[in-house]
Amino acid sequence: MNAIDTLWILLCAFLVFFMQAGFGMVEAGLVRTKNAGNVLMKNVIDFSFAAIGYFIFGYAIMYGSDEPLVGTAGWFMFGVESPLEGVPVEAFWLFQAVFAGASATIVAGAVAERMKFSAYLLYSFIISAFIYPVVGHWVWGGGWLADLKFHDFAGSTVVHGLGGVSALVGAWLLKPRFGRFTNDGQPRAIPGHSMPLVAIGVFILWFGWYGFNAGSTLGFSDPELVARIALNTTLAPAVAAFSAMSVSWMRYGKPDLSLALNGVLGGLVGITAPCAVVNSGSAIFIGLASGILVVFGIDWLNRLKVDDVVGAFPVHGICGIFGTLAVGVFGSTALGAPLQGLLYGGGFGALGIQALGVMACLGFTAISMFVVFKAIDAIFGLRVSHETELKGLDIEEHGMESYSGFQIFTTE
Amino acid sequence: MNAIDTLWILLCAFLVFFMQAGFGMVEAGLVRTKNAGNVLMKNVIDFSFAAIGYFIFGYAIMYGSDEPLVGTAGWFMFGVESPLEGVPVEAFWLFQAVFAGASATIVAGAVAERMKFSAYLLYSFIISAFIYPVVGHWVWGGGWLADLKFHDFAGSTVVHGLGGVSALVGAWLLKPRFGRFTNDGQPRAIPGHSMPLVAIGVFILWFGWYGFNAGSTLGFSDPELVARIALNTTLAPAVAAFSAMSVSWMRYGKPDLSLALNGVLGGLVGITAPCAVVNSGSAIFIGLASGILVVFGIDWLNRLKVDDVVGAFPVHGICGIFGTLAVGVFGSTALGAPLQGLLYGGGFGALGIQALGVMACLGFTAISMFVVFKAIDAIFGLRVSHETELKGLDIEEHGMESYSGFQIFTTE
Amino acid sequence: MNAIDTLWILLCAFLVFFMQAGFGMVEAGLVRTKNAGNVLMKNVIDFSFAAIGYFIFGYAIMYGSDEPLVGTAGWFMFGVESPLEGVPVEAFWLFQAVFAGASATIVAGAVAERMKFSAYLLYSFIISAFIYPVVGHWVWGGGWLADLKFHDFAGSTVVHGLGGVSALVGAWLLKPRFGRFTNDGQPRAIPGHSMPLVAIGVFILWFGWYGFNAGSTLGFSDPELVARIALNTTLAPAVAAFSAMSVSWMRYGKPDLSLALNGVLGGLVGITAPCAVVNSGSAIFIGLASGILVVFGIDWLNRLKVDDVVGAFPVHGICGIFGTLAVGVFGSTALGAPLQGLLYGGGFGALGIQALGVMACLGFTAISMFVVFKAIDAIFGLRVSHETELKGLDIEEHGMESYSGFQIFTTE
Amino acid sequence: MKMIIAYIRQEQLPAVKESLSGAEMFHFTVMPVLGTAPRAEQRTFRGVEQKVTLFKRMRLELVVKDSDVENAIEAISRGAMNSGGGGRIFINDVIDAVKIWTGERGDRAI
Amino acid sequence: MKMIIAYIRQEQLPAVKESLSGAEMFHFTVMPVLGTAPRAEQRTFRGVEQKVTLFKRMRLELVVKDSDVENAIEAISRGAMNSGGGGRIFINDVIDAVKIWTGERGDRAI
Amino acid sequence: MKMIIAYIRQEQLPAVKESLSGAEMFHFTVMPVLGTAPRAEQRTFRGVEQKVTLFKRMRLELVVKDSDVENAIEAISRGAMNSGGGGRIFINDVIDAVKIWTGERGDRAI
Ligand SMILES: Nc1ncnc2c1ncn2[C@@H]1O[C@H](COP(=O)(O)OP(=O)(O)O)[C@@H](O)[C@H]1O
Ligand SMILES: Nc1ncnc2c1ncn2[C@@H]1O[C@H](COP(=O)(O)OP(=O)(O)O)[C@@H](O)[C@H]1O
Ligand SMILES: Nc1ncnc2c1ncn2[C@@H]1O[C@H](COP(=O)(O)OP(=O)(O)O)[C@@H](O)[C@H]1O
Repeated sequence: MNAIDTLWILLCAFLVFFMQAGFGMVEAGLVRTKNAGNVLMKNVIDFSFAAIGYFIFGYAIMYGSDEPLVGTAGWFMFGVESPLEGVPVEAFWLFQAVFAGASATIVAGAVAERMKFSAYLLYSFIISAFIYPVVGHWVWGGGWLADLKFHDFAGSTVVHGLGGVSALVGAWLLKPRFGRFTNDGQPRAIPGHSMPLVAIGVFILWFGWYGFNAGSTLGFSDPELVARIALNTTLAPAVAAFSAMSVSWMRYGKPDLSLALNGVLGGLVGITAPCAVVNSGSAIFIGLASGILVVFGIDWLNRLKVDDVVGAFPVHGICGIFGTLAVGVFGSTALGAPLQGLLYGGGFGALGIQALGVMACLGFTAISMFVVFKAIDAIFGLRVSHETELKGLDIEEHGMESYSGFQIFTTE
Repeated sequence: MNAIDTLWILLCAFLVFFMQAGFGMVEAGLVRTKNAGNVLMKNVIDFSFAAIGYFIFGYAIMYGSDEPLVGTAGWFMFGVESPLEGVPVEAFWLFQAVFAGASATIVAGAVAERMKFSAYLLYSFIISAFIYPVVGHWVWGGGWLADLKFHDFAGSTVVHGLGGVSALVGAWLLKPRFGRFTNDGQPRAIPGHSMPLVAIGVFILWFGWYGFNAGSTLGFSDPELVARIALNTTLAPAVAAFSAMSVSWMRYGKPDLSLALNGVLGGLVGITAPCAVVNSGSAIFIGLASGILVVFGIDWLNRLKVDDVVGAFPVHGICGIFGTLAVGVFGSTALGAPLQGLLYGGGFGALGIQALGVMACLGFTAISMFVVFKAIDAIFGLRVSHETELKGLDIEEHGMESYSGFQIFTTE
Repeated sequence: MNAIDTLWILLCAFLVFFMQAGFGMVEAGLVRTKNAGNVLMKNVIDFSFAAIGYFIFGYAIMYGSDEPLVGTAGWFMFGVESPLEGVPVEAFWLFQAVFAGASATIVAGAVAERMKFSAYLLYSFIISAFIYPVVGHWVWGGGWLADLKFHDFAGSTVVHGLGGVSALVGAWLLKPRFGRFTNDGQPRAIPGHSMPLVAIGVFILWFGWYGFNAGSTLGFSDPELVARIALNTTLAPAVAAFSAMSVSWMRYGKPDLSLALNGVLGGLVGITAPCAVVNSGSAIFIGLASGILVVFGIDWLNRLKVDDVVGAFPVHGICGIFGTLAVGVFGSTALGAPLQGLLYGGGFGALGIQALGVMACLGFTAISMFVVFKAIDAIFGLRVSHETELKGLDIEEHGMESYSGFQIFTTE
Repeated sequence: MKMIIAYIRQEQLPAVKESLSGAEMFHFTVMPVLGTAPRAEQRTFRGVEQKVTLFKRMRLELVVKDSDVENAIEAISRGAMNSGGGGRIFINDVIDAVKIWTGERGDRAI
Repeated sequence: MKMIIAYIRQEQLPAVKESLSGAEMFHFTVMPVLGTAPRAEQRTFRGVEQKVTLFKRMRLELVVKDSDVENAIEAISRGAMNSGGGGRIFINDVIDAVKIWTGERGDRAI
Repeated sequence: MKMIIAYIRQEQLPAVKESLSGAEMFHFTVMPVLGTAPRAEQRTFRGVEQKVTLFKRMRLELVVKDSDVENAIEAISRGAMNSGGGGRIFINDVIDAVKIWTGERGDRAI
């Protein structure tokens, strides 16, 4: 049954590709009109760079050979063989490359409205050509974490945690947007310019996420498994939308649309690692917690005075960590988990391994991204000038307006 | 060939899931800027509630056991078995759950710009956890209408008729928006705020509808059948776009974009019941008639002074009824219809059964939804205050603007 | 393995159908607010007409029988048999019909903001019912170019070249929009009204293009081939985005978002013909060149004072021609090309055939479209009145505004 | 001639239009503006408080003959008042007027 | 100093800009507004009649020295007229002007 | 009473709001407008040059008592100036004012 495996992987890869549009729309919708084009440009080019970088370097590092730390063969995909029996390596590459793209583009939203385009270009090449593949290798490419039975099915940590932590490092180094905190340190809202864009983006992401999670089976030999994943990928975000909305309602007096939408994404990230090895009850719980974590995480960043425009760290980082740890709690060997989870009497072993994996992956990410951003800062500068920030990156960096003909305020 | 069946059902379920985005965009585009976020929030949460409600109660009622009236086993999906050989029940559940979501969200557009968010929450849980599953049980879950050979292949009545009639009851009980009719009862236009959103929504719906209709084969054992459905699902809406546009051109002097787009949806709804059992000539005719029905239906509601913001009843209700009856006329046993249609010499038998089924399903829907809306009205109140309506539900119910930074009129 | 072939063709057809939304959004985003609805209406109706016209006439002409010039049987799909073993003809029809739709809608963008709606209706029926099928017959329907081993795998020439050349003829005959060139012939920019719409459109197109190229295998018997196509369909546009952006940066001082997005489309068009028969290195080169060609092509039209609003000719025409010729250079018989390409020592033979095919197809297209447009001009007039152009086609032709409630300038 | 500039609530525009046409004043110009209010409004966006101090208002501009000023004030006031507030009217002097189409000047150009 | 307020058709703005710069008046301000017209327009949206009474206009504001008033009126009138209509100009008095950058006042600040 | 009309850069609005409230002037109206600048800006869109001559500005309208005029000018000037420019202020006379809610007239209605 090779044909159906390839067909499945390709279709899922197409779906994951489409998530790029989802990220672009969410990010564009949550910035101000004057920066919408810039964030879309970053989104387009980071996928472009992900495809190129993952073709030239990334695949080789991630899957080229199975040393514990990094792969070292298969540059430019030369001479690579498919790790999946009966599935062409091109199909496998594509499925992996769109993951690298997702990981890279998560950062765009966090650093939006102030990061230089040229700096972003360099960053995005580096993350998908080098950083992501290293972590990917450890977990999925036969590296040391794979050997330890660390389980991150579709990438709560590898893709989302990595993207989320990079987003945090970037947002922190870049400092908040002008006006985002008052002089005495109080957070001020800078509302996004288009809720319909955010909403369509979230739906596209959810749609694509079915490919992300259910395609990570890398084949269709076990329909039972794929169906369970699809079910969990529905329940967790559905519940998370509800829990994020409810928390926002209770805390802030009104149900907040953009938090409910962030909640959906948090639920999706949370279920990404455990989707294959937990039952639907656990998926509901993971969704519930993820939605709550997103809202509190956003609050927490405000208190830390980190300006993460779209909530990339709470969504991808916090829920990514949570989801990965959840494997150690809710994972069941009966469903295919490598180690029995806490809830099923496996003790703290699985949880320990999961925690170790998270720390290793995200520790490495944090340190290497810190170095990368600092280096870029030294070369190009990370941040646009104050004047560019005020006038908007669309005009200053691209010489255009995203909404020509509309009467718009460029200040609040 | 079980794997391919599951694969097909899952992919089609993903497509139907994506229709949620289509509904959201159509509804958002047809309301005013001041209510766009509210309708999107309703759209997100009704899917969330559909997934949860259908998981806890809905599936059990619809497919849990085959009593004539309601299923009574399988709450929380406990102990359920797949009704399809070789297809995991999780895949079957997902395909059914996204249908429940579609049914629920149809109402959001009709009652937009004035229904309270909290009331909507309650409504949407009830419809997908209880009302929809009951009707679904009758027709698809081994209930009494299934026994009578009532044929509604993909849900012209079960999904769309039910949604459309609920929309009508809701819109009627809620009364028109302020300013929608003059004091002397003349209708006044309240134009939607974004035609591009409506258009992308309609295309997403059409795209997803391929999954809706062609996935209702619940497998891929008969490629011939699936292909015929896909063909009919192309011809009917294509023709309906044209007929709706032409009628609007003739009646109102200019071809109306939003009516042409409504026409597409009408054509899709119309072909939903008969798509499997009619030939392409019949599909063309059904499309033609559906497009016309939509335009006249909208007119008719204006005359009744019912304010159905997006045309949910004409599209889903009227065309849903028409499509279901069309099975009794154009359905052919050679193509798999349970009874020969009028056109093929089957006499009025099939048509009679179809009419009975429509009356039973939609009668039940109308009565139960009337009770539900009345009860919600008594508890929470259905309608926002006059001031909220004037200022917009985005600000009043969610404390935000959907289009920050744009210069906007909140009145006409 | 027939079921999987049909499944693949149908899913790819759905994806190609969805490209219609992509075209609509790109076109809408690149025009001014006052014409957005009109271009969307054209987009909806041209698909409607493509489906109808291709059902009645088009399929018969293209695949009805294999005379060298035109097919002559199978009007209304009567009595047609599937050319693919084990795949129902309805599935094959659908896959072909959505291609016809793509070809037709390419023109809408080029002639936007000034072409009469009624004239557009007539044009769009003719191109998909007659012109496209004739060219399609020559290349894919067993016509004379097929006999000569002309290779255009998924339609760089048949679909995109044809659409692009029709766009050029249309834009040229219609003359530029008022204000597009100064009195002394200098081009003036008329910025599009919504970059997010353009971006989402391009992502939808790329997503759908996976179906376009990878579905043109017309089955899934060779997973290797499908995977290679998917890989090439990723690399070429990714590189083209980068090259178009870079060229715009170097020439105009700033990286231009809309050109980068056009670059993506150019890369997709360029790889469409050769996607099956070139390796990934060649795909990268083809992408690189396509991105550059798009930018220079747009420049060149400006110098010719042809007003192609969305860059349809540079994207679809120029890159279509380039991609088709690229088969003669980079095509390898080892990968399935009918003739060895220049690079593989095949000499100029393949290139010659490709050039001949391009000239024949696009020469025929240019002449017949010239006649068609001239005839329509004589009957209805092609162009709206000056006043309509100033006020906008949305108001004048459809009596509505696309963005009600927004404060908008209808002049610059 | 006087130019009457009124800042009203957007939702009262239809009522003002009606009362003006009742007073036989058919020519005016409106534009959406942002105006201050006695109290700021607290909103939250993504959990962050947002103090809104400028609110959507409609600015109405209406040039009338001196003799019509009080009528106009009266008509606008009648239409503009609702439960939440009323708005403000300012009266400026106009020196001359031109109707471009005919070239007419002064009172005849209003 | 006088403030010239002109309501013109949006599509005439380029022509008015040109004729103003021909008259060497380079500084002005424009804003899109909605204005009345002698006749309402009938549109239909989804089959429902919609009486449109306010139309897109451009409001031009231009402060000039007293001696330039007639030139400005003439220039605007020339650019604003098209087959459909012309528009309206009103002239108000300006008491003082400030150029913030230099602090200059009066005529020198225009 | 005087009406102070100021054209400032949009990004200075927060600063102007602050300096006005420092001067105890809490009521005003703003609207986004397009204004000329000494130099046109060259942009390119899809490789075509675009000469932008109108720039986003904010128009501020503020009616004050005669005695507050200089304070207001001073406050606006302070807030409006940035490295790129300052803006312009014009002062018109206001004949009368009406507070619709109370019907108050004149200085008490400001
Ligand atoms: N002194 C002033 N200068 C300029 N605009 C003013 C002044 N006072 C009030 N306004 C404008 O009038 C609007 C309505 O004012 P107000 O009388 O407070 O309204 P309401 O009675 O509706 O609360 C304000 O939002 C502001 O735009
Ligand atoms: N008395 C008035 N007060 C305020 N605005 C006016 C008045 N008369 C005309 N206008 C404005 O001038 C615009 C143009 O008026 P009009 O002379 O009728 O134009 P046209 O000649 O273009 O039809 C109107 O739309 C309105 O905005
Ligand atoms: N004579 C005038 N009439 C009307 N508006 C003017 C006039 N002069 C300047 N403006 C307005 O004031 C704005 C700011 O003018 P300017 O003093 O050039 O600003 P800056 O110092 O910020 O460059 C202009 O953009 C225009 O809108």
